[in-house]
Amino acid sequence: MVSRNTMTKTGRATNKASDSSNVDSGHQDNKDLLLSFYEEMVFIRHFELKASEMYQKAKIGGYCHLNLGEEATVVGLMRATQKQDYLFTTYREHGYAISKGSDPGRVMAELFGKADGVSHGWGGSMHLFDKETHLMGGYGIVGGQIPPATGAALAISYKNTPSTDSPIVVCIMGDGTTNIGAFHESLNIAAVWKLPIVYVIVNNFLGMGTSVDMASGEPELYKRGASYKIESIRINGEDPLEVYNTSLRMFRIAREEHRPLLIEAMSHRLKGHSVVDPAKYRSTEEMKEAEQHDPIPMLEKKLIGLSYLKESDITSIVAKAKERVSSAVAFAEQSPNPDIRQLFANVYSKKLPNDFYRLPGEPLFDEHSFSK
Amino acid sequence: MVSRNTMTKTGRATNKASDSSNVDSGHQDNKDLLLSFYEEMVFIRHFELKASEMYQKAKIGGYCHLNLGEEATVVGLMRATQKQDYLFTTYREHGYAISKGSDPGRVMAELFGKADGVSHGWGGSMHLFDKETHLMGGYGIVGGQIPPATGAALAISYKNTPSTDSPIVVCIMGDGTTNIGAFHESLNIAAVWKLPIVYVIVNNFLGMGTSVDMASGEPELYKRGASYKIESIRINGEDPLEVYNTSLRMFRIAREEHRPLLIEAMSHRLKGHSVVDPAKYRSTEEMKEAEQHDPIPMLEKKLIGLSYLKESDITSIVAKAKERVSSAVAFAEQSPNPDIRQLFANVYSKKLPNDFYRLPGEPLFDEHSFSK
Amino acid sequence: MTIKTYRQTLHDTLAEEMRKDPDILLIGEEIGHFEGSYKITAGLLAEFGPKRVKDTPIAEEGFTGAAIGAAMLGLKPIVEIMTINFSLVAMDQIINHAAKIHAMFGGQVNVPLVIRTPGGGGQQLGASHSQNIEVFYAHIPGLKVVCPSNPADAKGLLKAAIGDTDPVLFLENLGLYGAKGEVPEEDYVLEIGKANVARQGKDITIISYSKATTVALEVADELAHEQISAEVIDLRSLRPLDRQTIVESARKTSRAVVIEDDWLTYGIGAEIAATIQEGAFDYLDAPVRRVAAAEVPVPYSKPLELASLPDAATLSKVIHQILDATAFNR
Amino acid sequence: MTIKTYRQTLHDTLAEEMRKDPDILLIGEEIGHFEGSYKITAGLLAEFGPKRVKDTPIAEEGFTGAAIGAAMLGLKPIVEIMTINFSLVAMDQIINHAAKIHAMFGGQVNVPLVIRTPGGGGQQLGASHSQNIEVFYAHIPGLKVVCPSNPADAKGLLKAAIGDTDPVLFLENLGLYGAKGEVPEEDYVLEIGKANVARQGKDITIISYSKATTVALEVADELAHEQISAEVIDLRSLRPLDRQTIVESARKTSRAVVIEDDWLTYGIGAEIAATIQEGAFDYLDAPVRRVAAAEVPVPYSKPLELASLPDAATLSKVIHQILDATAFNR
Ligand SMILES: Cc1ncc(C[n+]2csc(CCOP(=O)(O)OP(=O)(O)O)c2C)c(N)n1
Ligand SMILES: Cc1ncc(C[n+]2csc(CCOP(=O)(O)OP(=O)(O)O)c2C)c(N)n1
Ligand SMILES: [Mg+2]
Ligand SMILES: [Mg+2]
Repeated sequence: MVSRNTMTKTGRATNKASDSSNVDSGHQDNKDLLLSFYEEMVFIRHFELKASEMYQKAKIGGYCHLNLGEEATVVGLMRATQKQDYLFTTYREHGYAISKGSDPGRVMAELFGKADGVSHGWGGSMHLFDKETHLMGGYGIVGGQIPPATGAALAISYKNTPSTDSPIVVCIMGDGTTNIGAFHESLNIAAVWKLPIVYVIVNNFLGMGTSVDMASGEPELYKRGASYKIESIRINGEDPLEVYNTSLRMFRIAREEHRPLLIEAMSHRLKGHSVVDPAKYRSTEEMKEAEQHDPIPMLEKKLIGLSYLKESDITSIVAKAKERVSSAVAFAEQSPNPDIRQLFANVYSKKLPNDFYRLPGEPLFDEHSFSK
Repeated sequence: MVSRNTMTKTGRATNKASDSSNVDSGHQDNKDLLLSFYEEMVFIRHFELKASEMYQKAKIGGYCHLNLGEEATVVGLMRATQKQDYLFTTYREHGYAISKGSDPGRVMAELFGKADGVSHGWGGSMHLFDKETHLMGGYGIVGGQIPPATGAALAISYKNTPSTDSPIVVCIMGDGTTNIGAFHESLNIAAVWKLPIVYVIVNNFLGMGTSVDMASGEPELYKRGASYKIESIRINGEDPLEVYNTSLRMFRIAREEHRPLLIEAMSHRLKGHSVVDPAKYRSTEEMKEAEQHDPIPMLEKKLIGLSYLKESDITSIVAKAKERVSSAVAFAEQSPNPDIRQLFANVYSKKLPNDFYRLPGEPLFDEHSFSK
Repeated sequence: MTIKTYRQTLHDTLAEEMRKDPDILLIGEEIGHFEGSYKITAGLLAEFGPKRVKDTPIAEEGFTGAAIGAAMLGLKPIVEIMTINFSLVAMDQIINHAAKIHAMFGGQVNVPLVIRTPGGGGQQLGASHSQNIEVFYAHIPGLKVVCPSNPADAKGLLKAAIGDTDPVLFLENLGLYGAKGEVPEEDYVLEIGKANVARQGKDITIISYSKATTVALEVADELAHEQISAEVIDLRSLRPLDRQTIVESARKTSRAVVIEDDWLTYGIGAEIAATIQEGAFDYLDAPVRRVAAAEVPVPYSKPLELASLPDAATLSKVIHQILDATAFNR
Repeated sequence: MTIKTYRQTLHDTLAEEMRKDPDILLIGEEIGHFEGSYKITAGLLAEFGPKRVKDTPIAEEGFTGAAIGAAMLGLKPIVEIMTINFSLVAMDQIINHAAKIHAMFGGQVNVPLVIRTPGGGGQQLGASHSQNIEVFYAHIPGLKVVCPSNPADAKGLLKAAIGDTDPVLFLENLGLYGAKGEVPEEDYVLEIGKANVARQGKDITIISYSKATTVALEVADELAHEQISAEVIDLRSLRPLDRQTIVESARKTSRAVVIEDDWLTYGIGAEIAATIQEGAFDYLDAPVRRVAAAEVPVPYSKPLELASLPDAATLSKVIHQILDATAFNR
């Protein structure tokens, strides 16, 4: 999509890397980068497969949505972010959290609802938050993340001038999400206020079971940017390098010009909407097609073709990924449950007079609390 | 905008008139039509001026928004509707109600809150409804009318096939309204479901005091139709004939093809947002400019130029309009207030067991209601 | 009578009514192709086709509002909002429009609309997906709110809601979909606005609705073993509220407790307690107590979530406290 | 002390706080160029510029949500929602996001946000523009809701809200903007969560908030002429709710009545009555009564609207009924 020549050897973009850096998939120098993409994609894949397994074992509760099939998009996007950038995303966010830098053990612990989870057990799979890595939350309400993400960009523009160092906001959403009011209101506000935010539509062709064609009057979703004069682009979300390069470029514009942009990354969902969904509504053909678009074998093939990778490397990369996933599970297992005495600790940020700290069934009043 | 040659002599479009009828302003045959537009515009103008006066006299309460400056749009649009078409509109709707066929006396009575008002005194200026004329309501919540209007079109498509007789829905909104979520969600739904509805943005350049440029990332609002693949057009809302012709054409497409369309009519607001707004935020220049766009003198000039109208005709048309307005006021004056005993009559369409028919302060229970 | 789940009953009742009345159509996210998030509508797209089973974009405000407009023109739309939590994005259409249109326009038009939506915590869905905010709707004149606690009521109330000429919020519960019970085979219609004395008793009145009724009945059963006779009132309808039935029972038993899954402060139980103290003031031996959720955004962690929600043990404990305080002897 | 209107006090307090803290910004429709729908923000755009006084598109969900995000990054946004009726389109952001973000993410981030919005009927604005739905917000753990009834409280509570590190819904009232009162000149801050005994009395407790407090105080004044000594409690905060102060007063006077402008069923008064009956059960001589709006979508017609709303005469009548029923003698 873009074709600049500057190269970078670093995996995660640094502050400097954003100055019109671009990586060309055919060039020898990008070997490390591509391999690191591959490793991270494989790791996320195995993390998600394990999450699915742990859900079946009832270690994980609630709803659990996986990034299976979207790993190239996840990694390409996150690698193009800088440390200071803020990420707002959906309930389908394990991979993003990990790729933005959260400790996989703490992510798994959150899925387990444990005290060491990134959200201390309060959020679960759908609501990962990590102050450290600027992951500002996975949100379970469709479109719910978009207005706060937009406001975070307002705070950035309030405090920072456009520059190569300015933080930006990256706001992830699904295709189905572009049909809800919050999408429209937020993009318009971002345009009018010239906010440093990049909205990313991960178009996996499906809401839960409803296809983009059935849900959107204009199925080429990036075109909706035009309603707000927001520069938009549709890219192949199966190719981590294309995602990475476009993201670098779009993020840089947001950073250096403080204005909103929109990326639509075309992707595929390999499994059901959530772990419990058998996806019976998808035909065998459709599933086959999706599998053919699995970004991991695609990248493997490419890397082997470029001689960056041998079959034996794959085996060891997978083994390493599985091992890291196992330690994440082990960490989650040993982490304690949150302390029940802390039930009221997070309702407000400070203890209040007259707030209602009662367990179910406790009487409203203690007799001794009354002045006699 | 459109330039077909078929003519019609009738003012209000009939079922038949919709078959690609189009009226050319230079043609002799349209004299009656143009004059009838003019008369109706003058009448609405005087109705609104009187409403303003009655508000100052506290005969009218609440908020009161006028169509002053938008008469050409109002009349051009409404004349192009057919009897069976449904109209959903905003709180700025007196002219629409009248032009769609409501009795002006009953409209004024509603502003007075009287029992003979079109909404029997329950709605007031912002909430006119007239079952007879298919005025399905003025709505006070910005954007609130758009989803129900869309659903009315669903009901039409459920019951009717596309045809020259099919009813359609006309849904009026202001420019500022295009920034709210309901706009986006509804247009998308209408597109996906292929509903016979024409959305009309009356672009008077202002929300209350906020200009379109300040409020909309893409200030050419009709372009937003593209987000849903909805055919859209921007027209000069000061010229009743252009409005009429375009409306006829767009309404016909909706009727005969059952799909949504979007019209943006450029217009001007001659006074404040509502009767109580002195509009101090508008410069003298801006106000002068708006006055120069007053559609009534513009049409007068044109009609005089075409020799369709003499100065003396104007005097008598104005006199007639004022007289009709006076009778409307007289009708409103003599109409009684709604009966207080009917306070609970409209909460539900049928009387309920255990609904709460109590005036403020009445006890919950009558002792005799208990079985002993 | 047949034994059926709550889910199956809802499904069968929808199908039955749709077969009878061609003006009924279903509108909601993922109700057709996906067969419903909770499978209530499974198979209905196949039977009735896409005209009558309408999958929607994710746009609750848009499609709920569209259902209002369709109802104004005489259709009988039944909207599914996937869970009550998502109704917050549609609230303006429900409260400012569905509830007001009949009155605000002087009674000229009806809105014969049913909105089906499940509430309920306890599923580890986290703070924004575990709410019981039916009190918002129950507060609004112009709406009706019904809340069946078992399969038979689900049938009787759904039929009533569909037959109603005004907007009805039909509250389901995630925790009830799998619940089984006897369901009358005939055309069984309940009257909206009437509470049900689900169990007769004389020592204390337990007032509940939706899933909490299951807990109330369970506790009442246990108490019977201790020779405590609890009367259970299942509200069935939150608006209109059958104050008479509640107060008559409280007058009879002279003790009352409310159990609900919602937060306590300004919850449904507040109105029940306020009503009883006014209507049975001279009859009560003890204040009306409320057993409700702890006032926290519902946590994901299972132990935390459990701690925040009311259960049978808690209800039982509170009942014993009331009985003890009022010198109840068996 | 200076005499000022409620409107002027809000204006001055906003300006004062903005001068002190550069992280405060105002966000809302028509607050700048138009100078505010109710002119609270008149002149602030001129003083603070468009960076800090941000006119928005008509998109309550979008800009309220944006304020949440800005607060998460450390700004102190003060949002104006033109009237509480329009908050229904922003409800998901307020309830599912502002109220939940601190807890749902394990306490890692605060949302120091103030949402100012007026409620109030009685202005002939019709059904969708005349609501008092603060009970929705008061029901939600994670939110605070304050409701000043006079200019001094407006100052003290607005300062408290702005200084708060959590989201606060600041409820104003269309009918109070013109009300005058003494306002302390110093940096006057009230504590959120404390009710005010606005008038001491011994015969009956009147509980009220926002504009209804004006009515309560007026009635208390009149009753004094009849040797009836009414205590008036102005809640000031609906969440947290100061149950202690309410119940202590009811225990003292042994009679209580609530007046509110909202509908009765499931209104604020329900919680107050439920609280009093539990906390002062043995002290009450009569049930707590509630004076609230008739349960209809508020009509436009002036006589109909008046009939639907509570007023001083009604409150006075109910108080006399309570006193009569409890053999009160002067
Ligand atoms: C307001 C709201 N409505 C409905 C839902 C239920 N829901 C959860 S995910 C989902 C589909 C979202 O599809 P998309 O945006 O394409 O994201 P994907 O799951 O494909 O990543 C729906 C309807 C919700 N969480 N919030
Ligand atoms: C949801 C909502 N937000 C705000 C308002 C207050 N309000 C009433 S009219 C208006 C301006 C609307 O502008 P536009 O859509 O251009 O219509 P116009 O008044 O110019 O005809 C606003 C903000 C409202 N009624 N509803
Ligand atoms: Mg998707
Ligand atoms: Mg406008």
